[in-house]
Amino acid sequence: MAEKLIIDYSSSGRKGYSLPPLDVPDINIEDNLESKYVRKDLNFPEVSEVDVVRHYTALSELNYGVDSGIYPLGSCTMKYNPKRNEDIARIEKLTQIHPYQSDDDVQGSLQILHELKTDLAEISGMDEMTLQPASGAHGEFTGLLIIRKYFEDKGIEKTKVIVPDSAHGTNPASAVMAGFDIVEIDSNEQGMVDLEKLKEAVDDDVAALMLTNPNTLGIFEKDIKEIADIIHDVGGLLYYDGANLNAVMGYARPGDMDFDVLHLNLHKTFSTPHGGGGPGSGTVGVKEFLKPYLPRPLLVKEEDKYYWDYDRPKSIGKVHGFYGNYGVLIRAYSYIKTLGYKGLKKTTENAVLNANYMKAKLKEDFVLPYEENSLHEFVLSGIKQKEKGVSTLNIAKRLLDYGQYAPTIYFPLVVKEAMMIEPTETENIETLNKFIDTLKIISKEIEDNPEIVKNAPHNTSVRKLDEAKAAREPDLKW
Amino acid sequence: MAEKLIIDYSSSGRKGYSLPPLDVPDINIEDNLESKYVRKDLNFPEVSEVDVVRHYTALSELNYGVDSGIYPLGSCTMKYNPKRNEDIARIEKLTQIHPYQSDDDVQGSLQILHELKTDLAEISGMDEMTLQPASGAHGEFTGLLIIRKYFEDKGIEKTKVIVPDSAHGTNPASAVMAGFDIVEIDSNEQGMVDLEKLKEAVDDDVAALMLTNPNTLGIFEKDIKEIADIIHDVGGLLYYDGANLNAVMGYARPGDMDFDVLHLNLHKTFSTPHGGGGPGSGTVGVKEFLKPYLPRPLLVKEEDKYYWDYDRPKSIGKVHGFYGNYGVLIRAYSYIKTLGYKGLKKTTENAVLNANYMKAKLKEDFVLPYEENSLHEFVLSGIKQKEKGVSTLNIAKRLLDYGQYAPTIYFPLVVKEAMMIEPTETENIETLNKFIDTLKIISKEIEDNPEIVKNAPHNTSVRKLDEAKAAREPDLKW
Amino acid sequence: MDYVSNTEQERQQMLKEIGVEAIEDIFDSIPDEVKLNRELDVSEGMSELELKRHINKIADTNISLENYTSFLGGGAYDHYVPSIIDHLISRQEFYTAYTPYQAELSQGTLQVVYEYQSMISELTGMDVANASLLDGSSATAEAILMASRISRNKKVLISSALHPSYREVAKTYGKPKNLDFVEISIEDGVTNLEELEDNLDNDVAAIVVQYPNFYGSIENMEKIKQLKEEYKKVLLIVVANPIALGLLTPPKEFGADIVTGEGQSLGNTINYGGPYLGYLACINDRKFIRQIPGRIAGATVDVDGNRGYVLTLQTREQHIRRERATSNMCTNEALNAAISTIYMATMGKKGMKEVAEQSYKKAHYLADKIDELEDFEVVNTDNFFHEFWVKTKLPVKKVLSSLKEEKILGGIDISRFEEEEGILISVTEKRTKEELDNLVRLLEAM
Amino acid sequence: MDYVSNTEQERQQMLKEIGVEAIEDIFDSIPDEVKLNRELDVSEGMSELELKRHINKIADTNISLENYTSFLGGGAYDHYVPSIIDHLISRQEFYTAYTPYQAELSQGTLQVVYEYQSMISELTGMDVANASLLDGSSATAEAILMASRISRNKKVLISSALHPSYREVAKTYGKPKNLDFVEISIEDGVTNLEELEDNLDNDVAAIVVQYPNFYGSIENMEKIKQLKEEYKKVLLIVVANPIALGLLTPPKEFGADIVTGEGQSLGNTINYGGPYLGYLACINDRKFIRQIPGRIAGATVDVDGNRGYVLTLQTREQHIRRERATSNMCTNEALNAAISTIYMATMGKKGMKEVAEQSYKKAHYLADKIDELEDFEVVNTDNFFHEFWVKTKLPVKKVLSSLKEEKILGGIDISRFEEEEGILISVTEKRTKEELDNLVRLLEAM
Ligand SMILES: Cc1ncc(COP(=O)(O)O)c(C=O)c1O
Ligand SMILES: Cc1ncc(COP(=O)(O)O)c(C=O)c1O
Repeated sequence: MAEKLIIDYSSSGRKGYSLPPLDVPDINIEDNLESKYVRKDLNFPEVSEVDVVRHYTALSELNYGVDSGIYPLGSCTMKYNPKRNEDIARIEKLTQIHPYQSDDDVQGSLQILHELKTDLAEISGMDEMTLQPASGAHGEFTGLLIIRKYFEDKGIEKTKVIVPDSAHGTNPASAVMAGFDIVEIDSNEQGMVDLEKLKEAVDDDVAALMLTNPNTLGIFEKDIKEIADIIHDVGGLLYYDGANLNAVMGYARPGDMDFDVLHLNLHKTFSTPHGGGGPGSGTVGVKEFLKPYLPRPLLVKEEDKYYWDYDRPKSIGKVHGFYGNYGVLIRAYSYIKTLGYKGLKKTTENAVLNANYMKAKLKEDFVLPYEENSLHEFVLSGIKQKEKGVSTLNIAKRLLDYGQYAPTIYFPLVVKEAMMIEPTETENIETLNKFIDTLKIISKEIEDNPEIVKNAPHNTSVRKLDEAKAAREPDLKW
Repeated sequence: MAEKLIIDYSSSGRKGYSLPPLDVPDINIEDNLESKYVRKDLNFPEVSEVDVVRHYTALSELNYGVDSGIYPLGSCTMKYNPKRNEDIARIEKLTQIHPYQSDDDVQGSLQILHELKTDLAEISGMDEMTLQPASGAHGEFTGLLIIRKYFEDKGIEKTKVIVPDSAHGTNPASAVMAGFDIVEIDSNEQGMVDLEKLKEAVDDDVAALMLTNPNTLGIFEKDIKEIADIIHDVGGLLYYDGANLNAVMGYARPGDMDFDVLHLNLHKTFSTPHGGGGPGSGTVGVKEFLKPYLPRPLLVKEEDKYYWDYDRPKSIGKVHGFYGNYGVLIRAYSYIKTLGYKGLKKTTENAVLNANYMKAKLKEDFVLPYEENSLHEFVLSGIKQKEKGVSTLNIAKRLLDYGQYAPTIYFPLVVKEAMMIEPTETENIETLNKFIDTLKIISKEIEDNPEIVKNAPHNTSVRKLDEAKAAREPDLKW
Repeated sequence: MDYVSNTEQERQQMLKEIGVEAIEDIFDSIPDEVKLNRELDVSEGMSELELKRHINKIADTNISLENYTSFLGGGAYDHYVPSIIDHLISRQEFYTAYTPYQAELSQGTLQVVYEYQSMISELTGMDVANASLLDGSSATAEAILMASRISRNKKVLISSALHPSYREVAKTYGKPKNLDFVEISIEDGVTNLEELEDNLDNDVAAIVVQYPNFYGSIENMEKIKQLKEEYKKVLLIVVANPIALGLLTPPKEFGADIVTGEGQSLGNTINYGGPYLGYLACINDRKFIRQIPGRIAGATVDVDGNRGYVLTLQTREQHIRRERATSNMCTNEALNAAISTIYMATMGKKGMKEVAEQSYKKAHYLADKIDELEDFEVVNTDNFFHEFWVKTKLPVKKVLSSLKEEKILGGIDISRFEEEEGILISVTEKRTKEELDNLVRLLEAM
Repeated sequence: MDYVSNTEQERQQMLKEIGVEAIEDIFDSIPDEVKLNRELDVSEGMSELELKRHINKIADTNISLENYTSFLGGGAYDHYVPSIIDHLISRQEFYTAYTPYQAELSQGTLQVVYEYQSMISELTGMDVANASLLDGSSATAEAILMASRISRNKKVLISSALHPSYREVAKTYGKPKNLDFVEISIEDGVTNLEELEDNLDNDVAAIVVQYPNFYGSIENMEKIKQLKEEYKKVLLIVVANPIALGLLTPPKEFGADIVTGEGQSLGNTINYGGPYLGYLACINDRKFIRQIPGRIAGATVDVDGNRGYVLTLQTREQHIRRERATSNMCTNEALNAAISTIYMATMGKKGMKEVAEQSYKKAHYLADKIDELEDFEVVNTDNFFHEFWVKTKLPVKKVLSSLKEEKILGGIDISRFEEEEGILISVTEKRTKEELDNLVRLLEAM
């Protein structure tokens, strides 16, 4: 099952590429270039085309994708990636364009981008969007820089960003990158923002509160308006982490919840493929008053002409070398145009239905720490199983043995032995039942034969890997 | 591992397709069409797009392709299928053309087809080619019809076709379809045509001898000129089965061996993918005197214009609804243009080198019934292993356990417990060694633990399948 | 550029193992008299970049359906092909595999064939289908040969409304077997059933009709069924467009013994006529099943009792029976059958119907409008499926070439088959009302 | 059209299990005051066919490199992309997978990252590389932040010959950390090293130079190395085009502590600027490794002692360290890194060199010809790699627009960055002599 490294296929003199012969008069490079600048050797593989194809095909077989089955990673929204979007993102008239072509050359692409940002603004209830950020975290950073710049511009000094303890790690990390200090506040017993604690934490130094709604427990912060007031009352702004937008499309809009800035993860809600960890897109939306601070250039439409506006004196500046992850944006556009407003709403409904169905079925077997209504995802705790000596990590690995991917584990941090499950709307009742049944089987195994779970996985191409050794004795290249 | 049937995923009301809404005024079809012509129901699956994608992805994982590893099926020439050819065969300007567009509309495609047939004629040493036949067997049938028609035209009655006992099954089957009687002749001790027996078999009724050269043992019929004379002397013609052309490209041409008619399997020598059993292409070449009999239409070039010539009164008629397997022809063109004359010759050299290397390494472990110089393939016999109660079939199945495909077995019929091995030029010394080593391991297993071989396969998604039951109790649909 | 992996050094090492000095030595077994003593007159090889440029340049001279609106049909139909199909059949495990000789490592291909056979059987109403034949025309020819073997008769009554090329191929195949083809003429775009009746007797091997026929018309299948039933030995072969069967009653209900035809319309790109696939299905009768040409997959169990699939009933085939095989079929159109399988699964119960109905409705909308035009007349106004025969007082070639200037491929000039005149217009669900109205407007202005 | 699988009946069944009447009930937890009580103002959905037509129609209004000859570079290069890459990364197991959280079921992705890190290390001459960052500009910014953390300094000497957008992004990132950017001016297309020297002191966190720089020039790296070595705490960050490193001496040999840049040129399509990938590599020093932003894969063993790969050194990362993380990096550019890995493997030792050399030779051929023209002058005639700076007496906008009429995208108008004037011309191995001569001919005729 193991596949050796590509370098181990190397055989001196083998070639996997072909280039046209040089058609200009040949020159001796060292006549031009001082020899100290001429590379002496490069220890790269020498392999044939067949070698490359077989090697990476073999590696692919050691992976699991959405087309392999359910991928219930909570917070990750691993929905089906439509094949048509892949085709569209490969239309040569869309891909074979250079970022420094004039705007006139690429009106088609600009139209697509403009329609996309208009739709995203409408879906999220914001007034203007930038498409530049290339990931969710990049979007957070951009959003927080906008907040920072806004206060700077107004001459107000603000140093803190409040983050709930259930927040994703990127939230505090982004805030720190944007130069803020973090104030973490505990959730209340229902897993929501504790209003009293929030009030205590809030003061004039607070630039922003970062929130995702529904939060990482899948629970809608019902006091959102009051929360917004608390922040706005001290002159702070509300930042929305859009990772969970799949829970509310067509039902509620962050903009209407009084959020001032947000990012959307197009690689979650809008079905663009994760690529094994990227590329993504973290488009950022703002309310009108923050528009001047958006990264430059901003895409503008004027009388049926589209152009990039660089003349934005209050802008935070660029956050990306060009315009963002264009290829991802094209896919998201294709997705929204396919679904339309009805499909978007139906998507949310079924994402929520699927999650609630699973929760109803699984709460007998696992502890459900927060009974609240949850929307598109929910968090179980493995503490009952832990008492038998079986950790959530063990359960996750055992799921792999049954040919299914595991949920997000040990996140959010507020739940012990957390298993965060998000099925998405593209799963159907059979795949949900299969996953539910597998967890029930494992739960039974923990009663009857905990060792088999503790020593999982057994059927994967490698068994449990030694992460400690990896960190202790780093082996990071061949 | 098992994957259920697509119909078993069906759930009433599910949909996997989308169509634009009807934009002409709707009508009630039964107002136009008598109700007895209106279908009452269709028990087809009702599944979602995700269901379809996952199901066929799962099925693909139960298969083995050339990108999975060595595929040493003798006579099948399972070489690497270049990815660039797949891209080229999907260029919309080439694929989105209708067979009844005028020749003027499709000059580009006709140019490609014409260059292809010119190259194929040169490579095989023939004077004219038809691209119509869609498989090797189809080519044989077409070629034999040409022979038949030729004699008919000349007013000569000929009823027999001679076929060596080592010939592929399609040879006699095609000859019978073309209305001939079969005379089978035995091979001599060197695995070649027995000249004496041939002379005995030949008489005025012989329309043709069908031969592949090198023959299915991989051995070049060195007396080919004499054989040709024997046949030509009684007014018969020589038919060349081109399945083994990979052994001689650039070294020898069937045309120069005095063959009058041949077919080429583009899905073997010319690298077009097998698709799990098709499509293929069995282009037929003839010497000048047989040109009038080729299927119509024939592709003609006149002053830089290409057209289909239908006005061919002596033609055998059409053998295909349109012009043949165009998509396959495009790939073969792409292959030949990539390789050029040097690459073609190098291909043959390395195909032959690889086969001879394997033969040298394996003849210690298995009986080599014909010691003769063989070219691109060779045939081993499992009789020694059979004495231990292990059949060639068992050995083949055991190979699967080691993640490698098996050779062609029990063919040619002249070798007992035959294993016919053809590595092709796209394998390298490591993949050859791996296969050799595996056969040696199995050979050792047969000594030490024959049961493990007899009960193979063990590691495949299903174990040995009951073919007798399949034939006895046919279950041919759900 | 070539695809040889081994390096010069590796080649030397291998030669040593073989025990020869040079590669040329191995070719010594080829006598000098037949050795080629020059290089092949084939061009120099090309790098990938040159190749793509070279071919794209040639391809650009084609006029393609990408930017022309097509009303061409005649056995090759421009239906919508869902994206997912190419993604799935582009998995190397499918498209680079050989015929599933080692069933245990080919369950993917085999199960796809089984599903294909199941859906073809359901669509045609028949009991057994094979794994595919080379195309619609050769499948028709094979069906006729099969019928002749079953009935032990040589006379074949073949409708002149069967696709002209299919008739030609059938004759090519039938000739060596001395089949006697009687072509039944057409009247108003359908087979003349009186003439058919007149020619029917117990020496007839088969009646062959197309459904819908070449001109798009739906034959009087009920009458054909009646006629056929009067002669016990006579088989009825129906050549059917599988897309039409989403709407039309399956041939089995009209007494078909063998249903065959072209599977292209089930998800295969138009591709200038190939690769397509012939399908063939028949009734559940041992005599028939033993005579089926080509491969068949069947379900069975493995040694542990688990379900699996194999190629079966192989004693009909050339690799076992050689000259006594039912056909010489070896390589078929497996990947095209996989395409059609995925198409049928994707469209499903509702989609198959909707494609057929939309094609029908749009074609009828267009035909009605054209029929109203002064210079044009639709021969088969009422009884066609999605293709119809237009006669015109204007010169057909001029009509079509003026349309081409407007980027419309207006239909097939029927005179190309040297039997009838007029234009054969095909309409699929892909044509929009705008395109149909535009065609009418242009015809009107001629 | 949507991608929901469940049918209405299944939904009802599920609602019953949940114990609610209607789906809307579950949304009751959303207070009315924030509920949207209208439909979203987004268009109606589209079928696949409509979608493809819609987008193709829009796309057709683009002018693309398909039929225009491009001399545009400036950080996005039109190198040849071998066919096999898209075939391989189109395997769903690669492109639809998530970040490899469950290593045992993600060995494919993890091993690809390990191979990527290995080849990036080799190419740059460095010891450790990460799994990718968001693009070249943000990677440069991250490298600067990293250098500042390591040196605990805030002053950054940044060459004005670094890509203007990279400088802008670096400043965006640096501002919240109060980094003090000193821009070193350029002279004849290279960094003014005297000015650099004048600004160097022990408060400097890093010197940042590009190799080759924005104008295509190869900086005097040896001199930079000398300068840098005089100050122990100062780090050298080299922003390098990895394609150039097929020919040029790796930055490590010139004292680079961190090498970073844009990986697009390694097999990624031009795609209007994204998705691309930032790479980052550094020396083998614990202080450095602890400060690397983003993910890193490492080799380890499983419980049976078999080799396998995991994400490692995660205590640098946000999901573990939250506000104390080295960066907020989460999603990176994994698939682009996979593309670059396959590209590097395919090109291999020889191909990497040949691409670089051909690009070099063709660019120099063109520059020499242009330099001979009366109205044009090449600023950096000798010391550039595959991109050069042309000054002209003619109005640049007019020159470029006349070329566009001839289907040539003649280069970047440098004035778009509001610092310098002229045209930046880039030549890759894809440009043919014919195209180069044609450009010269047209410029001459202006
Ligand atoms: C709640 C939440 N916020 C932010 C992020 C960060 O998004 P990205 O990975 O695109 O940087 C994630 C992604 O895992 C998330 O789940
Ligand atoms: C020697 C030989 N002849 C003929 C054929 C028949 O070719 P096809 O399968 O294309 O009909 C084959 C294919 O297996 C063969 O190996």
